Amino acid sequence: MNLLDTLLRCVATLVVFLVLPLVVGQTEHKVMAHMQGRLGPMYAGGFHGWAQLVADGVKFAQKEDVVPSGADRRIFQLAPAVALLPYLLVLLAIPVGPGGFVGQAIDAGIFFVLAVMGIGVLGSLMAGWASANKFSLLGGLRTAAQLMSYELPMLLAAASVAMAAGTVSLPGIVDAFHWWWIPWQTIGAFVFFTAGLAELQRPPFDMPVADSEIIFGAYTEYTGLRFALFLLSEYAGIVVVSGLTTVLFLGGWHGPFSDSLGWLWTLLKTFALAFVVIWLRVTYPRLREDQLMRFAWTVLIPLALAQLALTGIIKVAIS
Amino acid sequence: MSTLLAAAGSLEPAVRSFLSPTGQEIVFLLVGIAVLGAAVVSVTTKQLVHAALWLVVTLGGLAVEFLLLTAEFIAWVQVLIYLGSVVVLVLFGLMLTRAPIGRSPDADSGNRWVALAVALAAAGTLVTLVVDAFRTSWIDLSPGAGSTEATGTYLFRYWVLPFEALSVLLLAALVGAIVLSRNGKGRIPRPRPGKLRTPVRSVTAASKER
Amino acid sequence: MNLALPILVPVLPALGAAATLATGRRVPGLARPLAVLPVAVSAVLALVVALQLGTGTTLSAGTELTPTGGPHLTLALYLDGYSSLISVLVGVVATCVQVYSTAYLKDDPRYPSYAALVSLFTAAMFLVVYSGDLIVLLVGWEVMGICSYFLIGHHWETADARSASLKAFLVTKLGDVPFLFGIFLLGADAGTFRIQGVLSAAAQGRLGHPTLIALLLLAGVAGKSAQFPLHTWLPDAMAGPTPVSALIHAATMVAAGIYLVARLLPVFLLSGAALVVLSVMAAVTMVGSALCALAQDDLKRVLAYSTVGQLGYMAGALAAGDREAAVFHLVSHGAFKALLFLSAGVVIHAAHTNSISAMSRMDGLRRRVPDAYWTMGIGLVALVGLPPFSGFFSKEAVLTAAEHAATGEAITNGLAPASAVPSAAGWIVLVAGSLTALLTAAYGARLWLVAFHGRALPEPSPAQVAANGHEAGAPYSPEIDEADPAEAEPSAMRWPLWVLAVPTMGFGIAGVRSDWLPALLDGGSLRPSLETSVIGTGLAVAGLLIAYAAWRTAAARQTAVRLQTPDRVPEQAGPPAVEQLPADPGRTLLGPLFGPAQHGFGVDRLYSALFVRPTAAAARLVQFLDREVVETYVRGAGTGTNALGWLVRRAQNGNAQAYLSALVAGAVLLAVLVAVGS
Amino acid sequence: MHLAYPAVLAALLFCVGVYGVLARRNVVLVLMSVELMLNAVNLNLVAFDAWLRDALHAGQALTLFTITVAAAEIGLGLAIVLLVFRTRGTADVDRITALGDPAEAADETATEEAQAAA
Repeated sequence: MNLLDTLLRCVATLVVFLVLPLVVGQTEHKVMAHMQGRLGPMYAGGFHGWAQLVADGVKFAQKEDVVPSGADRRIFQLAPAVALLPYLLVLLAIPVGPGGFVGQAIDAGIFFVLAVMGIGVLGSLMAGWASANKFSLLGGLRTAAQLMSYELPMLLAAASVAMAAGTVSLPGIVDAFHWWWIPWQTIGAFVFFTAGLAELQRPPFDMPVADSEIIFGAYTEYTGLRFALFLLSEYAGIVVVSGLTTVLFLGGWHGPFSDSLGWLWTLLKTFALAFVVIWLRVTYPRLREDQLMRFAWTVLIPLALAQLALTGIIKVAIS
Repeated sequence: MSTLLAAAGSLEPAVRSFLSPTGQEIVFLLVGIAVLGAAVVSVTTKQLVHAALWLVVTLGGLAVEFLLLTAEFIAWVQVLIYLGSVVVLVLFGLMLTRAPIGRSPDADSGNRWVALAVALAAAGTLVTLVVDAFRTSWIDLSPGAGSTEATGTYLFRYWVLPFEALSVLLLAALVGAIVLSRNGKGRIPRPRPGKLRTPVRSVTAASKER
Repeated sequence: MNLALPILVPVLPALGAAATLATGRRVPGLARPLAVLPVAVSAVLALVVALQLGTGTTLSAGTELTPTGGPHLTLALYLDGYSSLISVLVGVVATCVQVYSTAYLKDDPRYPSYAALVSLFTAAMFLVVYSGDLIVLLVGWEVMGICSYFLIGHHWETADARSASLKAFLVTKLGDVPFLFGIFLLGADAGTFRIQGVLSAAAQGRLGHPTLIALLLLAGVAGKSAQFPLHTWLPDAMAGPTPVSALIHAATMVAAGIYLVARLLPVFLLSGAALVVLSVMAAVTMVGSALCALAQDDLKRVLAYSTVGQLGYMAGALAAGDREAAVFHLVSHGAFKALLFLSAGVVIHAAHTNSISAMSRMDGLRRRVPDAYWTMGIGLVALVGLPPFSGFFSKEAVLTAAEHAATGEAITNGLAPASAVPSAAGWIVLVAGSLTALLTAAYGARLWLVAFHGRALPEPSPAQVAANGHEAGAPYSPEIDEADPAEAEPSAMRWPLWVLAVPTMGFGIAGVRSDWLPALLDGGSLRPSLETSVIGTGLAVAGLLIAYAAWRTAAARQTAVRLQTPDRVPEQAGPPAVEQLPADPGRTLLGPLFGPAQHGFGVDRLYSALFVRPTAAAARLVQFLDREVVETYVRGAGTGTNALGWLVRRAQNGNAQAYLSALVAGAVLLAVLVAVGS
Repeated sequence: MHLAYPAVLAALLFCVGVYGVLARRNVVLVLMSVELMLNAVNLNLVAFDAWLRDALHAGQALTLFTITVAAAEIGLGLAIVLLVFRTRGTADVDRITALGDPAEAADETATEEAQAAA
């Protein structure tokens, strides 16, 4: 492992980071359209509008970058980057295939991932506060409250897996995976995935950006490329959460021919989960704010604790 | 994170002298200057939210310092707790106490010059004492001393009882915070879950009540 | 003999007093029976006890009260002829006074407490008389002092009464302090406080310091019995209600001193010096008080000074070594002085004034109060000492005793050899007594003539007379009208007069003609000797005539002046005061002495200069020291603390950051100090 | 690594925190400064743990505990701050002087207002 290798891995991760969210975004467009009985983008790029998001990006780039006069300029401009960067860092630590097919093998992988993801909330808060807009501020506050609440069940569910595997290293966890872990950790998977959804502020947990109440929350004042960065961070978040769920609960690269096709399995599982995320958006209505908090504290945390207890009991029983 | 350490330079204690610092020392020094500068800005800026954001920089820089001191687990805990929770809480508190955008002329109290004098005196004393006391002390850094495995080992082998006591403390703090935050003996009727006719109880409602 | 009866005598009035006090406020109707009955029953019991005891015997009984380190205290009775006689006198006078008071203080709202105090006063006097132990006697003695304080101050609304009661209390206490030491010394010398033991010790000559003891006791006696120089409280005590004056002057308070000396006479006889002192005291008292009485305008003050004088007679008899004569005079004086005071009360009540000069301007006063007029006349004759009234015999007994003492054959009735009494004491008493007889007759006649036989001036109404009738500048103790104004002489006020008039007229003859009185006492003779009878009676008659002549002269001159200036308004006082005033023989007789005599020869002023002012100055000095010196420290402590608190409070401004700054600065300072120091 | 680097950095950071605690008016900023001081302590603990290399790793364990306690502290502290802000309408340290002498406090408030007006 030398500096060149490290650099290469980072570049690869960057590429993945730029490509996968676009794919997920395009998928969302089409899937939502078909679920709602329409076609979705059809013209950009020719075949079923495959270049729609590229066109969107070009459009965003062309737009004027407006900063409200009452806003705190620097923080306003910095916020999208703060929101986006943590996902890039997280992506670095997610293993795709066996044998070091990973951006950076970090010893305390789960820890790193969750810690860095926690920083993302800062971006929303900064954006909400710096916009000098009361809807934005409310959105920022809602984001903070929601993310603080859902981080705990997420951590607990991840801890359950780490306990089962006996390591906090992400490749280590995937290595330790057996098929019967899926029923064993199913509650944890549900909790982790749901909490991750809430972290992303995806429907039905999109109270912070509820357009019918507070327009677009923290992102109301953003236009152009900065708004695109926020959108990008959301799709990157979908990728990250799906990938983490895959790695932690669905066995990652495990599957037939995992030695050669492991990376494919990982990607497939990730995309399946991303599809579920889109599907949920179309299916469920938005939760009310108090229902949201109540759900986190009275459903997810007890479930996560129960999963933790179950994991501990079975772990002791096995050994 | 051993690569980061490796990138920073050799771990071998080659020549020990101030005049020829190792790469690690240089990195530590640079990050330390950044940390210190961010801290100073954080305690002197007149923009309240900026102070909190500069605090983020300070704490993040400290996490890097922890990494450089081979305390890897602690570094991530630092990121998780401080950056992910404490600073968010602080920002939350600032926003709930209506921190304005722009400069607040009354961010500093009239005690400023006394505080400066006291802080400078303390700094002079402490730095003098520390430098004098540890003039010839060197740290032998070896990777792995702060790894997750080592941490788990000592934490659950030697420190179980304090760990459990700490959990009780956290529980008490949780209960205390909830009790303190309750809105004054139920003056405002609680919304009943699952019934749509009750008004939305949210941060919006809370801020309107005030 | 049954001991219950003598014990009941002092106890009954005390219980009556307690009952009156307890029920007085709630059941006012019960106050009068409760006041009169116990005292009356006590009087009867005292008489019964006296009769049972008989003559020539003594009774001494006692039970140890409490063991002390020194001489034991005993609750003891000592009965002999003296105590029998005086207890009967006390009982009779107290009963009369209580009966009289029911009418005199008919509408007084504080009557219950008044009656209770009179009862208590009586009980205390009975205790003094019956007590066989000096300490128990002292208890009664002091209770009398406090009762007199309350009774003289009965009308505490007036400044006179307040100051008079305070004065009486303080002056008698002034005497009581040496008296207390005297008793202690006596008890220490004799080894017991029992009177019997003391007397036997005196007889055996076991007393180490007789002169000192006698002089110390004399101070207390002078205080209680109003002898010079502690007599000044008695005239002022007239501020009390008239019945109280009667009680104090006749039977209780002043009699206590004489009784005590009579009881302990053997002790006094051991010391010739003490007897001489006593005789000088008595002589000064007699003559001075008689002169004062001649100049007084206030009816009650005249009587008060006469009391002082008669007490001087008794003290003189004691100085001459004859306690029989002293007690004889005490009893007869008690009867006629009570009579005089009670009748004076009637007169004052009828005239609405104390002033005899004002009375003289009233027309027909003697016709409005005939009983009082006559009984007062009887009392005055007895006071002057004309035969056959009781005063004559008792006074002659005193003079006879003095004569015997002067010639060296003192009548000591076996208590001591006749030589124990210095002849100088006898001479002093004899001369002073004779002079006093003359003066007494003069002021008695003056009182009688001026009060009842003045010529009415054209004053329009008695009320105006009451308002401004008394002579300007004269000592005056106004009496608040107590009795029922509808009736000049209520029967409850009239009958006691006649009851008392009987012994006034008859006691002397009874005492001399039969031998029961001497037999009851020491057994000596009480018959007057021929020489003293002639001298005394002659002087008295001379005094009467001189006073009458002076009165006629003054009256004639006044009529002439009035005729010359018919339209002059009396109040516009340009000419000499004589013209303004009714005919006053005292002014003529005394001449330049009149003014000083009117004010008691300035004894009060002397005291004021000698004692009151230095005391007040010392008090002011102490006050200054306390206010300005001591309090400066006290205030300084407070101010200093305040200033310190202000300083500290500056730091406690509630700003947590300021506190923290100080804290951290202190910590840094400590660290530097430790680092530098080590 | 020379021990003086982390030690001096920790000392300076601590003093910066001290300054912040003493000089800041807003309570939330004071809490932030407290966090700075705690972090300085943490840095010290970690550095000395690395220097001493004891088997118990007392320094690192204590650092973890400190971080936990700091989290509890900030939670409780902010709850108190919000309560104070709710009841008093201010989050300024030097206006929360109810424990001081009332007259003095009133004086100081008056002078401060005068200064602010000037």
